[in-house]
Amino acid sequence: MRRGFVPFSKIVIALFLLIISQGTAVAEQPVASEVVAGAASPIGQALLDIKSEDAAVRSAAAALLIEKGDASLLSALDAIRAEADRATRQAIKPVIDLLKNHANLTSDQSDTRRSAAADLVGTGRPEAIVWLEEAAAKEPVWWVKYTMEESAQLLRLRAEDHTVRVVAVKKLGELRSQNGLSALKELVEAGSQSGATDEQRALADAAHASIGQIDAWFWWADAIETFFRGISLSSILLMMSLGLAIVFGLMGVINMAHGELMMIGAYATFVTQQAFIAWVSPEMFDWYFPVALPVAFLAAAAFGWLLEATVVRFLYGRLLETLLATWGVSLILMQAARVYFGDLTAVIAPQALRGGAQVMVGVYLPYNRIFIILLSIVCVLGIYFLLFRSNLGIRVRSVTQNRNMSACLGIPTRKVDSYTFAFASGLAGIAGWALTMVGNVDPGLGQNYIVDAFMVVVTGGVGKLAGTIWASLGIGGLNKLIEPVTGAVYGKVFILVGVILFLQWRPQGLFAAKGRSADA
Amino acid sequence: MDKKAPQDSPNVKEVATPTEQTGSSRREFLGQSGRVAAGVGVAALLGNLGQYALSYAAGGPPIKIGILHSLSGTMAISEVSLRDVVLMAVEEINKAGGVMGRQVEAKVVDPASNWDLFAEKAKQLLLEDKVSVVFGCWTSVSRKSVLPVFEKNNGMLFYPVQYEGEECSRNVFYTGAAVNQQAAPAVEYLMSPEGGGYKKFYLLGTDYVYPRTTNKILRAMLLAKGVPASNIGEEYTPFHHQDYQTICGTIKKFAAGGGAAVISTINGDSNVPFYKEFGNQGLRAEDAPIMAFSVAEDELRGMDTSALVGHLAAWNYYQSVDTPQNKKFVAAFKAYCKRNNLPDGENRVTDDPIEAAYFGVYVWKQAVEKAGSIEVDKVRKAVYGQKFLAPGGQIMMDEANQHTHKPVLIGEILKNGQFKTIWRSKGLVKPEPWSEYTNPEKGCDWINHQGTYQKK
Amino acid sequence: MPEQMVARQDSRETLSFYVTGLILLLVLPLLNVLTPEDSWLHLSDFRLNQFGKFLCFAILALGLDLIWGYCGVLSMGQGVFFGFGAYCMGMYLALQIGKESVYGSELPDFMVWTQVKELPFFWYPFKSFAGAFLGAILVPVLFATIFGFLAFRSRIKGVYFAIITQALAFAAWLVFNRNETRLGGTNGLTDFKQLLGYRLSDPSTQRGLYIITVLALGAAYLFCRWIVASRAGKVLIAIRDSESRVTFSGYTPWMYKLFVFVVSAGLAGLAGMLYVPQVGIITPAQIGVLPSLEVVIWVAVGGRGTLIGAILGAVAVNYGRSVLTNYFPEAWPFILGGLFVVVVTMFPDGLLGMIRKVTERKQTPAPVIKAEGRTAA
Amino acid sequence: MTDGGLILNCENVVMDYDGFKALNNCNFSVRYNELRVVIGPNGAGKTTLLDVICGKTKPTSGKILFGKGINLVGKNAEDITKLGVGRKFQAPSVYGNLSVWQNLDLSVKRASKGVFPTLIGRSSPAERVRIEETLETIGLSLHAHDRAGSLSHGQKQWLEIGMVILQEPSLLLVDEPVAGMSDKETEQTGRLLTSLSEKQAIVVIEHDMDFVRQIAKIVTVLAEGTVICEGTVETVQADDHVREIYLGRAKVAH
Repeated sequence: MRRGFVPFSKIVIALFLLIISQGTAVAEQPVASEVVAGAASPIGQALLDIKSEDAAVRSAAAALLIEKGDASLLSALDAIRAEADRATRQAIKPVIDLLKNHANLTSDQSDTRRSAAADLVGTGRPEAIVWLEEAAAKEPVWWVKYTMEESAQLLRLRAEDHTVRVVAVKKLGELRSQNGLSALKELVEAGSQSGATDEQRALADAAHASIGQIDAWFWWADAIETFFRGISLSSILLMMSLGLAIVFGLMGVINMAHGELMMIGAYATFVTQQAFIAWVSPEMFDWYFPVALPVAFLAAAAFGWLLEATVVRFLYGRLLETLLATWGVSLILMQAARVYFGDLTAVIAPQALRGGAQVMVGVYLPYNRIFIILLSIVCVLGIYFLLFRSNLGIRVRSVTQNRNMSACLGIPTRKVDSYTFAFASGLAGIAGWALTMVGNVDPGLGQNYIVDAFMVVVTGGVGKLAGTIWASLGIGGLNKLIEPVTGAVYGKVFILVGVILFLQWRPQGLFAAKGRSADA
Repeated sequence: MDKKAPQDSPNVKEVATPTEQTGSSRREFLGQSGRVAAGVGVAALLGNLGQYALSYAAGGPPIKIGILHSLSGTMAISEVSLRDVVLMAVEEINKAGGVMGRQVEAKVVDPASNWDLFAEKAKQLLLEDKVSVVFGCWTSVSRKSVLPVFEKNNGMLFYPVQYEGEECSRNVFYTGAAVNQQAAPAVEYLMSPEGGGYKKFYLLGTDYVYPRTTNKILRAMLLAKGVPASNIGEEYTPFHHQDYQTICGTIKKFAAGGGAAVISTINGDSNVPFYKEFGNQGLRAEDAPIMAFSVAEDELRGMDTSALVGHLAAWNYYQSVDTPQNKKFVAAFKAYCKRNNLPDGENRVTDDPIEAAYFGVYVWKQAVEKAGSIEVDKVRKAVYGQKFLAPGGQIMMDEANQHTHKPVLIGEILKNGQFKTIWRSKGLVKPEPWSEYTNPEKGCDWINHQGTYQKK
Repeated sequence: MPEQMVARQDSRETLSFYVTGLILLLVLPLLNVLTPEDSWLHLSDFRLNQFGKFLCFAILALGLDLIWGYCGVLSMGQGVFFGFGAYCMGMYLALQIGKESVYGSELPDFMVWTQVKELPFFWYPFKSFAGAFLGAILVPVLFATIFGFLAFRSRIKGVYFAIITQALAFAAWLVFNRNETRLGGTNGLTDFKQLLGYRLSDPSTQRGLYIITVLALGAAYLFCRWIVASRAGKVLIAIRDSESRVTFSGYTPWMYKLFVFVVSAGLAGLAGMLYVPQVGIITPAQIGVLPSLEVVIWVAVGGRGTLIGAILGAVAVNYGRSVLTNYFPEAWPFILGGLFVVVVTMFPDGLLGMIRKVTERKQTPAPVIKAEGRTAA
Repeated sequence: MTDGGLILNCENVVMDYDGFKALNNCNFSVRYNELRVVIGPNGAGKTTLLDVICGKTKPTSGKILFGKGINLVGKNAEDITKLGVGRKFQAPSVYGNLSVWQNLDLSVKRASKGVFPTLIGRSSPAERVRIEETLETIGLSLHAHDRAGSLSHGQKQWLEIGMVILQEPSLLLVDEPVAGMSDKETEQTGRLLTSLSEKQAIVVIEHDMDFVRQIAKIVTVLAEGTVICEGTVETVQADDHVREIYLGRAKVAH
């Protein structure tokens, strides 16, 4: 609709749009009233004036539009802006902002309502206070309501009336408004100057108290968010290390290609997504993600099975050699991905995993992180049941403990080996699947994490699920605790040094497998 | 021992090179413990065979040029497109009759994203292959590593990527933007009422020379424009950093109260996790837009753009630029990729560095034709003041400082991975390798001075 | 008779050492200097320089071979020690640039753009060549001593040690990439002009450096051979075969491991020191996980547990890379990875082992570690 | 043998592996120049006992006094070796990539086995003679320059014994020396051990009762981590408790 207008002359557009804004009856017969309607209504005049060369005329027109206009003017204004010069665009911007956000306050999307409420503060117009308060009264979602109330108080802060401002300052304190912090600080500063009036001093005192309230609250909010970040990083580390730990602990194989198995999982997710784009209707698109889970698992598992059958099986018992050979494999896999998939490939997050949940004022937890935390818990439980509560698990563990005896008892050790390896590889595939939600899919995906994952396994001790869990919690948590102080890089270096020193104390890791076989 | 300028008689060279290579490999064969080098020798022989085939297929006395872009390793993601577009330009030129009636033969080498290898490969191109010009490099570090090689051997490099400035080499032509042609106007735009009148700036970058220097200049500029130091944040992350939780938390605090923008010089694969985390932590383009200098269409092609929509970037060219020559260029590039079975074929896009790499080849061609020679010193003089109707519009090589006059465009990221131009500089912006904010006393001039000089 | 065979093998190795040394030391430089540039015999400055680089890598490989091939301890952090040596020399060279730099400042360029106003204190020793020379050897040695002491004493061994050293390489890479370390960040150090007054751009300087590298490699080889032939060398092999037996013979294995680790670090430092002036740049890219692992590939391909094999592997793989990346740039990682997998799974003794198998099939099967006669001492 | 002094005295040694007590309040002592044989069913803790003495594993609690009252608990294996405890493992443990000669040469008792003395050190003529003699003793003279890895199983056992002999320990711990040997080799080993016991104390773990009878004067029976019986072969074989343990485990002693 809007595009259609662009080629017409400016006057025609303005008139045409004016008619629309005036009401439905006239709008249905646009051609007839072309010239007449022109200067008749003040709004129509303002729409013309806003393009004036004269700055005063422009601002007067803008003021009128803000006062009298409503959302129906938006399309007209947008059309004007598309053609306008810089001065007009600047004049028109606050008008559009205000009108658009006013309209958006009643949108049926809660995010849009919230954005509108936040953006209204930027316009600085007192008219918006009433709108916000009206909207807040009707608002069902609490954090949208919170934003509306906060925005209203922020606008009140700029009021002329002293008492209104004091109340606003107090309210902001009660709301724990982080957005109000900078404004409140300005008030404190203004009040502490030598020439400050009594009113300013009173405001400053109130603001000071509110800042205290807000700061105290945000110390806690920070702590909670840091804790969450630690858990989130830990869960990612755990997802990666699980497969690695199984292969290392149960089979005595260091799989340097584990990261690339993750990469395969991620690419499998990508391929599934492309298949959905090609063959499935767009509204079903988000289903690609759950579908990709088994695809990623199977793809990585199949590859792991192949790897075991062609390379690893010749190297059992030669730990260092497995490390080297699998590293060669990882090099090949990375380059294969680079050659085959070319550049960066993106996985689009399903709607449900975008954004986050605001659990309390100032604490915002992204859905994708929550999802990965839950997934890692599910994986741990799954592995626990599979290894310790199922028939297959008993076989795996018996082969681990005494290969020859197991063979004598009729357990097909070769098969158990390849299944275990394939299963651990599949786990890597799942980790890759989940990681597409936080990072990108590229050939270097595995390399970004592999060193960290090994740190976890080494710290945790070989062959102990609990060790892996505690080690990832410790390393992830510590990392996020240190990072705000030292920055990302030194945080990482610190962790690495910490791991080396830790191994001084416990060379076999947190949960060393004790027993006669341990020091063989 | 004597350094010889690249010779202007390639017919002799062409015949000589293969034998020379065989000879040298034979000697190196001896040089190793003889009984074991068989495998290596075979490899060298294979290589020489390839070269024979190449040189005889061309049939005439071609002009050799070098292409020095990583085709493997981490930078391949960006650099492969530049190789493709340079080869495309070479193909176009050859179809149209070549340069001065001679065909152009491109020698492609792979420095594999390894900076030390960049230096070695540059040496090889200049000393072994004796190419008359090299098109290459992406990261500042790769340029810095080949710079001594080019200066030592008087080579010529066309460098197509926006960079941090503070460099004035006689042997490099910079077809990408200097800081005053990209970063500085972008920040000025953000500060203007039209751009949103932002007052706080969070400078976030990958930790290497381009972001560091750019942010140094931007900080000086912001301070000069009256932004208090407390309203400027600065943070660097390593290459391939993936976890932006903490940083986004900091930005959230920084941006509380509004009026804050993020100036991102994050490079490469860190962008996706950063933008994702940014959106997921409840930050929106309207609250705090991210203005990026290293995110172009080619990178967006591989990203989930949903998290990026509404954020900004500053470049000198977008694929969406509406000129007839750009439409032709985009179509030609897609067709070229499809015809040569390159990954993604016709889904490939063009972007600023691709355009800069492309017109660099033509600028060189025009200069060679003007000079009537491929000698580096003559060509260099001819490049100065050279004009070319590039896909993005007319560009001009500076009269003295080896950089390019270009327009500046601010774009908003759209869902389809393209940019909508929301602001455009009036005319071309003159390049200033030495920023007026950090080095007001310095200038770069190879006509009236010897490179970097002190202004009075 | 085995002893005859040993003698033959020994003399053959010595012979090939002298022949190779002669070719490297005299023939190649002479081919570079004496032959006209268009002769087929001519060896260009570029090739000679490139060969010099390979030989630096060979010294690095020797060090790794000593600890991995002989002692069975896989260090995946050799790149770090190489980097230390290289940076020490690089810092000296960077200070020698002086006013010739882009910014015309006494300070290295990168300090100007990272706004460092004064030379950091730890740069001072590198104002003198002697300081740089000593630093290039001692810094890696000292670091290896501390790290090795911590690691070996607490009996971190085998694959744990490999992973820890890999983490070390990763950490070092991260740190060297930071600009705050005042070592040039990602860009590293480059644009060197002169060494002890000789212009680095001068072909004769490069030739001199090449000859020094050959001599250093020869010395390193003889040094390693001396270690390997000594009783301590036998203890190293013994540790690889059965560490607990060594303990119960009254030796302290971790001391030996520490010793050989430190020696290999010193060799890596030496290699790094020689590398920088010839290549003209040092960046953190030479330090990380990947370059450290590449050293392992060279040794594995050449044949671990034989000194000649390490040298051979380093030169062959690097030469192969240099040739192959010209023609099949995208295939190189496939070749490298494939080579590695095949060598590790099928030819644990590398190229040299293969060759020995072929040439000595008619005679008695020879051990890779050659037996030492009673009189050989 | 007549010397009444104890070279080794283990008091209340406990070795606890996560609840499983491989040694449970074990008291065990050996006199100078005694040849002692330890027998016991599988899992009785025989090998663990040797491990604990030679420092391979650290006991959970208890005291191990050696020679003139030196407590071995908490000492490193190499230090214990230097004090004069030699150990031969059950599975032959030799350096497969070194020649037989080198294997022996490394084991010779020397003043210092530190890195630098070893680096410069050369074998003295006296040491060579000793190695020759040992080669003679263990019957490997003809194989002196073969790779140890290429020897047969029995030869490896012998080689390891030779290596331990050259260490000149005052207490020699031998774990199943004749496993996998032919009758003739077994007998030779027995003679060797007997002759060695003239100069040093030896503790042998063995299952082969014929062999035990050949060499043993006093036998110690270990079960479930404690000594249950000690005495001559006859006494031990007559002991009901011992019979019960072996029979109870369905394993008949000879």
